[in-house]
Amino acid sequence: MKKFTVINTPVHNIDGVAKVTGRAIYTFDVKLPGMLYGKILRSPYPHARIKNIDASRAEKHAGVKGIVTGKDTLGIKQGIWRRFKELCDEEILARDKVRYIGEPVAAVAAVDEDTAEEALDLIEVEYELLPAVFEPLEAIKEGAPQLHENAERNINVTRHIEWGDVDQGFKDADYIREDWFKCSSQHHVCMETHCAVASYSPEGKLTVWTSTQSHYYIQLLLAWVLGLRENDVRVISRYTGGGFGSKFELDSAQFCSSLLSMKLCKPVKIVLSREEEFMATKRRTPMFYYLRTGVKKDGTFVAKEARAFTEGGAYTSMGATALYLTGFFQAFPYVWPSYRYDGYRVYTNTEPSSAMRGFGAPQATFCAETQIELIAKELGLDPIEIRRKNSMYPGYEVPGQAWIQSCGLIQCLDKIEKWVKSRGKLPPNHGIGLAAYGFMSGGIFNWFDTPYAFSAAIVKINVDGKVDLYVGSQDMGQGSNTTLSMICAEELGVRLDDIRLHMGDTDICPVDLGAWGSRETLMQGNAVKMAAAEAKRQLLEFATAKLSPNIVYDLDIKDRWIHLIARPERGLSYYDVVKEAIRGRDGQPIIARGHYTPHRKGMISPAYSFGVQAVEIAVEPETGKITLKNCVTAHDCGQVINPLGLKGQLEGAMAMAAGYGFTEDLPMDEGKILNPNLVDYKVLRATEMPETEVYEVETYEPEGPFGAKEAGEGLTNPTAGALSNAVFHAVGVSIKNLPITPEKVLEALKEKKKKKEG
Amino acid sequence: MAYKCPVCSKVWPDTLDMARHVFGIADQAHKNWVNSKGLNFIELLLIQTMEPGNKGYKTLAELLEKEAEQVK
Amino acid sequence: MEKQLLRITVNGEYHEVYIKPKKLLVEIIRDELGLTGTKRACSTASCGACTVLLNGMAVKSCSILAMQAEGAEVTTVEGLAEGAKLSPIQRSFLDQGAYQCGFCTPGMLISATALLKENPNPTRQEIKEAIHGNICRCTGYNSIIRAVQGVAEGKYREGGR
Amino acid sequence: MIRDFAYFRAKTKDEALDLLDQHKDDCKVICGGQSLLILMRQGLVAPKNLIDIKAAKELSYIDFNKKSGLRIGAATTHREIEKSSLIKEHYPLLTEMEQNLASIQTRNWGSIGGNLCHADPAGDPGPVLVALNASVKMASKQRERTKPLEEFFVDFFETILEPGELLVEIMVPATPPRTALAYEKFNIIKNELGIVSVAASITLDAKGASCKEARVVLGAAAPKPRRAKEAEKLLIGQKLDDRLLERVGEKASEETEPVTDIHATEAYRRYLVKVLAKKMVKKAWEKAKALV
Repeated sequence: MKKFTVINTPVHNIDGVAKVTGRAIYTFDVKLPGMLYGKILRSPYPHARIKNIDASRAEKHAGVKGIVTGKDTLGIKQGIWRRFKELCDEEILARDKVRYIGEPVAAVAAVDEDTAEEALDLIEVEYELLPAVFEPLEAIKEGAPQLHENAERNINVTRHIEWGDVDQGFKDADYIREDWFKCSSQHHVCMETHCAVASYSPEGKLTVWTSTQSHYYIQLLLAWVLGLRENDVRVISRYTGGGFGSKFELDSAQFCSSLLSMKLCKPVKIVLSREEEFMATKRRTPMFYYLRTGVKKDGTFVAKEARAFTEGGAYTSMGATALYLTGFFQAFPYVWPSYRYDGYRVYTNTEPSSAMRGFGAPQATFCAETQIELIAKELGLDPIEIRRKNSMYPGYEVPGQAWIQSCGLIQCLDKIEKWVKSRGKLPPNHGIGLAAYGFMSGGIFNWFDTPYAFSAAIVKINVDGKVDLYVGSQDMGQGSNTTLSMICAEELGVRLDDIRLHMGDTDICPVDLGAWGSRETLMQGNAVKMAAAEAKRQLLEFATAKLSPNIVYDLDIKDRWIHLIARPERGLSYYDVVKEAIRGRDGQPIIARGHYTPHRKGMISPAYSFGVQAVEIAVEPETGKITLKNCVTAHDCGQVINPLGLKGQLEGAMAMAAGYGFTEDLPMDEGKILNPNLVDYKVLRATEMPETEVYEVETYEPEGPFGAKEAGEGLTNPTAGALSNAVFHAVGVSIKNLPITPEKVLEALKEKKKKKEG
Repeated sequence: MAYKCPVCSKVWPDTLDMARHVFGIADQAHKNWVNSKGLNFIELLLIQTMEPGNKGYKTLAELLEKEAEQVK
Repeated sequence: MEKQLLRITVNGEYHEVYIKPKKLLVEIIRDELGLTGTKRACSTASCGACTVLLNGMAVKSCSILAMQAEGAEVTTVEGLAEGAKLSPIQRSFLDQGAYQCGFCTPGMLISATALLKENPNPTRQEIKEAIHGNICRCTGYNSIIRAVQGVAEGKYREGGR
Repeated sequence: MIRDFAYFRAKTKDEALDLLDQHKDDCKVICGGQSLLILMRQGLVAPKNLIDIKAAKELSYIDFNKKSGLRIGAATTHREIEKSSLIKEHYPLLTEMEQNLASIQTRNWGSIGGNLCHADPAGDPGPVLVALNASVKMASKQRERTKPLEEFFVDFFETILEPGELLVEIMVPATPPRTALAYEKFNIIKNELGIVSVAASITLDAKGASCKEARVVLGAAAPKPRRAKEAEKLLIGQKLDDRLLERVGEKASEETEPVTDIHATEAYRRYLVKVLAKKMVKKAWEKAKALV
């Protein structure tokens, strides 16, 4: 019998048919009887005190049903870092002060969206303008405007990571290089904008349909800020139109629709416009990076010192996590005998920066890989060789931080080296750049302070053999519903179509922290596997009794066949055993629970994915324009569960990361985003996509279900760095300031020319 | 040998680790304690990033060396 | 502003609705006719999530007044399958995993359908240009391109799923 | 949010002109509306009356004869122009331009007339049609007039159309012998509006040695599609060489008034005009040469 009967075989997602027939009902599509429509009034100023809000004219406007302002809230400052009170700093509906353009100050519910929008114009807000500050390096200066009382010099969070003797390391180094980098911001651009439908009933129960990555987080945060009991809040999220890190914090649509619904006892729907989405949700954290790196002549890494100043925006959000992770992944995926990182997150009067796919690692990887390429050049070393020489390896411990159990980085480098060689000599102004990366499989940290297990699952086997699988994880398109069903089917020994998955509803699903930080496959996957194993054990008890095998025989189930492992032909039908088992248990279906919380796995994550990406580009020297030609990735994500889903994840990550590298940006003027629409904000389109190729390097991750670990998020890490290295090899200039626009390339080329001549 | 944080009594193997904890938590209580000892919490943080050699943390660690109670 | 009569056939069903003339085609399809398969993801005619067939042409239903579709035949994603029998492009999308969050998928399917009707054997470049007006933030497009190629190669010619 | 308006559907040109006459003080004409509806949604345009000429089939046509050249009805869609075999044969640059204009969805519904009336200096048809020496016919209930397209544009999003007037036809003369054109826009994402664009038309003398007539038209480099007349002068009577191209490029970039925005600085736009002008003149010239 082959190793696996379900996993490692490509299947289309279990919710695929609903999606290709237009039957999938997203929050955006939810319509309830008597439903009202809400709109949110937002601050036009980056920093101002709210002196008075007069909504009397708006209230009288025909069709308006209700209005809420900060006065109608409990004034609770919330945040995801619940363990740290001072990092819970966002009220969502500001009472006294607004700190960025787009911050909500009032919300209206009306019979339709147009009426609500008209009413917004009738609300008069009296602001006292305050001096504002927009750049982190300005905001920490003496005398800069201060956003939050308790944050002197606007320093929000600091992080320090250190191991080895850095100062001695630099003494031992033959070559030391210093560089400053600027990593730009990026927007998630989920196709479904943030939206929610809240329905409060007189019994004091609040039901919220919303587009989210974590119904559990939203349930708790809503209960907290609304003064409700956790389980009087029900959050439903069946389909989510993209997340990418933007949808696991409490947002203005969820909060304002809930407030309005509680006030009016009617369902209220709020959908953010694309412009609101850009201006007033969250975004990738912009970073200023200083890197000082010491290496030996032969390229051996000896010391690295990194400092990051991140533009935090007005509130903490998940930016504190990004600050930590960027520092950790700055040292990835290499062995650094000594490393020191100081990260500062600084409040500024801009849209809060937070989590976005890669979670600080793309910024770190861009800087690190760009610098390594320059070092290799300086020392006349082969870019692949220097990476291979310093690569992490299985069993390596990142001192005091993490323990690497599986690591296929070397194999990835080998595969990419082969591909690069196969390209032969490139035409002029073409170049191949590469970047190595790694990423976590779910975070170990519990700043949210949940008393529950990080992941939990329930398996119930019905009399017809159909298996109900209850998970708390959220599928926002990454395909976790399918992955988890496959894990369940494999472990239980049934087929994928025997599984009926239940998710996206806090009333019926066990707790999972949600789909962020690449948690689901490993953490939720382990919980599912444990539940399935327990259900299987219960079934095998009956089977053993029935088969009464010689004591040396063990039983197993594969493809609905319960059999003796040593004599597969001797067995029973899964269906028959299920029927009898349930009859034998006085008619109770078989129910089993599973859970997972990482223990003794360091500070960051239980497991890490690794990979190397090579990007081939062409540069137009007279304009600086970049064209993507090829993108090849060698990737180690442990045991592959669904090859089809994996490929899609990797290709999608590459497209998003390439956008970060050379087309996407959020330019601002005095805190106002200048391109809050999809005309001026340039996401890659099909016409810009190069051919992509993915090499799977299979390793076995002892901590993961069937040896699986992260895939899909980590791949946003390498592309920007690979791009900048490709430009370097194509035309000999290195751009340290994202995004790599034609104008920047051209400027650099002119500089280079000047140097040559002068 | 270990050290007890004079503010929250959390125990740390050495004072540099404790300095990390103090800066990391960075709540009002810890800030106030540092400032009450004649150092400037924010200045220390900024020195740390403006000058090489781990200055900020070392300075705080030295203070903690003196102030923090040692525990077995 | 008094409402005006709009006569429109959607997925073969004839409708007469009274609407405000400022209503966009997508608003009528979603709100009046309750066909929520067609999505909206921008307000600048950039994303293509609202793409429908209007008299056989792919158009962005967020950038057309419903009144301009008077007497027209509209096909939305709900009109692609015959009962349980999915259309070739739908099946190919499944086989290639050419969707993830699924929010852009209805528009993508319509753009792909229009292309294949006009050009049954498109080149890779022609496919790229045909879906240029549709943003997908999840897949990176290549699986969608493979799905269209799959249909062009005739994989789905006869028999349903 | 789109403000309410009174909607009128014109089935014929005359109906349209009557309606325009009645509502000339506060109305807008919609055909494809691919640009107009975006402005209306942003509240930048809020007409009391909206006159829809999409159903006026007589305003949608393409015809060509060797002497008088090409006539395109204002309501003709971009896609119809792109797919027209007549145009592909006699004005291949128009076909090429349309293939690179926005998305298929937009080309399927948007009209050439609407595009010109929107008068976005970054639009593609403007520069190309000016290079083709096109003119436009405008009609009102009272009169009809014809103007060179060059003079049709006044400023950013502004044309010479008067209240009550409708753009009804675009006329492109037959291309003179030994004449060829080229057009290119610079953008990051294919088919999006150009950061700048340049169209060039070169007519060679009988021997095909030197330039007899030239048109160099700049897009997105000024408040309206602009002819680089000084650059054109440099070409007349000259033979093609790199020094000439260099000077033409220089001149053209001097004749621009570009703006700095999030997509490019003024300096970069000037520079790009130079690059593209050189490239397009050379391309057109070589194509013309091949005709001799």
